[in-house]
Amino acid sequence: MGTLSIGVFSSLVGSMNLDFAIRLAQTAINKGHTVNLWLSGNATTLSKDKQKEFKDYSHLDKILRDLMGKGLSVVSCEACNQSRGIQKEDLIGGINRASMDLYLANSAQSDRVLHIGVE
Amino acid sequence: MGTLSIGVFSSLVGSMNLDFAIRLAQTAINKGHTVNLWLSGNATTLSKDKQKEFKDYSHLDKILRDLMGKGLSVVSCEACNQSRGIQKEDLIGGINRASMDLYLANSAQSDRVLHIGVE
Amino acid sequence: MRLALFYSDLRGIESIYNRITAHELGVFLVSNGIYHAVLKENGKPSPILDKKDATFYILKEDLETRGFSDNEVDKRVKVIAYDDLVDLIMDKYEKLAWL
Amino acid sequence: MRLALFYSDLRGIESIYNRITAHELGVFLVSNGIYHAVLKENGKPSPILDKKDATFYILKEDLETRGFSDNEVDKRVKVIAYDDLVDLIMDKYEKLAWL
Amino acid sequence: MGELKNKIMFVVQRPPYKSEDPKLALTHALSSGVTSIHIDEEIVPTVAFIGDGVLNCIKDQKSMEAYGITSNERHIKNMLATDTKTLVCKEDIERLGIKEDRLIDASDMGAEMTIKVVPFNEILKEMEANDHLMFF
Amino acid sequence: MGELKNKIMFVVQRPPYKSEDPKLALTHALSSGVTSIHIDEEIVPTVAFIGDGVLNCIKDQKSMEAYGITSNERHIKNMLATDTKTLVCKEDIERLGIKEDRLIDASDMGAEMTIKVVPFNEILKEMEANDHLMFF
Repeated sequence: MGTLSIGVFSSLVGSMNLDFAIRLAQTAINKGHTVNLWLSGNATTLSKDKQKEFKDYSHLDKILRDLMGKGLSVVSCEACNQSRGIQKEDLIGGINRASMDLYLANSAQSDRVLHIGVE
Repeated sequence: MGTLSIGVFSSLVGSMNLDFAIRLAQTAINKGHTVNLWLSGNATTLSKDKQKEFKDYSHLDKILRDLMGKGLSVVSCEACNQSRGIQKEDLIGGINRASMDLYLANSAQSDRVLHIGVE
Repeated sequence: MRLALFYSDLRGIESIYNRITAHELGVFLVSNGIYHAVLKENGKPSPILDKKDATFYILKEDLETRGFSDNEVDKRVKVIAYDDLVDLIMDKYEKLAWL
Repeated sequence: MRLALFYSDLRGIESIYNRITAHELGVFLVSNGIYHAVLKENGKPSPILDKKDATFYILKEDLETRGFSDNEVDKRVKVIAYDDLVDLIMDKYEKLAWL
Repeated sequence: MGELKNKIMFVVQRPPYKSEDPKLALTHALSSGVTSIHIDEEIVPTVAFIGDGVLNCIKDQKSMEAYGITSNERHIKNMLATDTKTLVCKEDIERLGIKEDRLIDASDMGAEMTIKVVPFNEILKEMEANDHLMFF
Repeated sequence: MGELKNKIMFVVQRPPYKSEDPKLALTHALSSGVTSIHIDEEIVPTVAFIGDGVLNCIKDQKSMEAYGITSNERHIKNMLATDTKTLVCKEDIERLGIKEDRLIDASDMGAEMTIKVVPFNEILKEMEANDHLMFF
């Protein structure tokens, strides 16, 4: 079993890249791999709590919480959050707020890194 | 003097389309025009309060408040906000939360409409 | 119609742009659209400037943000500020489209 | 190197893609990249499928989301699910790049 | 303020599922029907798909099955069911090799309106005939 | 878990100011210098600009004057000042007609490192030599 770090910059709603990342993380965790998820740029919109579920939009809140319960480590960029008005207390419980150096350190310790650096 | 409706879908940080829209609104208002701003999709990230100012990122909170003081009408899409976890009490004071039918009605009553429908 | 087209990107919107015509057509190079007025890709100016009967404008702020200055702009394109932009869209062009 | 390239869009990334080579190269058509396996623009299959010595995969979920099914996929491309994708990137390819 | 400019054209120029734009174009167009709570006259929407935006019109989109998200197809069907004039550019579907029988229809919802395949020139004429344009 | 994979390459493929990606590439690369609070060994970053991403390297970016936002130029200068290996693709700057004297340099900050213009082939070799790739 290996370690996979996934970094994403894409918004919660839009490109569906976060849907992809979460599904990938889920599948990898179910196979016994270790997965780290780094949310930066507009992807920090995923870390905001109280997302209301609409069938029209990506709604990843529940599955994210479920995966964190199974060991998914989620880190959300501190400055990216702050610039968007998302405070520490606004985060989904269990998400760690930190800087990109933690993502790089995790990446260096991972077998695979998939960085999705687009909107 | 005329009425201009501007609709934007672009995120607060990223394409700088919101910087463009706000600067356009500011210039139009200073010339005596009436301006309506509609924030939908990822542009609803602009309506969140408590944005921290970093020189690295677009920070439009102050100028938006200033323009609202000068008559800029700002409406932010209700469902777009909710799906992103942004509650009514999280909005910058003075921003109205409503649905797209209000934008369309405003547009029908405007001399000009600039719809910026990209990320 | 009197149409203002906002050309906002470097790639991907030419095909639609090329097919749009109007009695009076203003093309506003904004955001990454500004590159069309200053780059000579493969030695040639951007084909988007060949559009017939169009008037070309470029937004000074967006030009300078990306490291270019007035004297690098293709002669067919007029450098304008937000002030001019507001006058043009409120007075001259009746419909606006952001590509 | 053993490289997995994620081809995620319909336009704008060909020029970089065309220049990347690797000892062992997997091309994963995901998101709007899936159109390259199912559309025949101007009557021809996408030139991105002509890349030498590459193995092509397409993500079933992304294909079906956009209204296409397995039988419309170019014969050079293998339809995979998330399950296969995880095995391929964890076992076969050592470096991953998202275009 | 002049007279009401109530003809609004929604032009979808981008493919689905890469951005929210096409879906928002459809929800915006659909909401034309409820603007009467704000203004007296009704807004008349026209929707046109051009460029790679025509890819929104391909049927059998299974985003709900694959990702649990309503498809753009569902929104287009709703739009057709409300008798919204819906155009798709002939040159673009031909260029991309999309046959007309691959286009969405809403006959299963009892809609009489269908997506109309027209040359770009007719879409241009429609742009002339509308008061405001919104490009998505 | 195997040995530390500490050579990370940051590849910038998109132009500036249309998305946050290129700026985030630079801030991510810069933060390599402070990862020692998490792991023992240092991370060695390499940055490469390819495709339209080379447009990030044009100097005199006045985003601060025009919009009050730090320019990507400022970030590139910071990066050069920390001696980060920085490559720009020769074929791409030639294709876009960008002369080498239009590229950013950080000599005013006392940097000895400059942006190195190299053929795509050398960037490929660099990709081979790095442990992980991050495309922006």
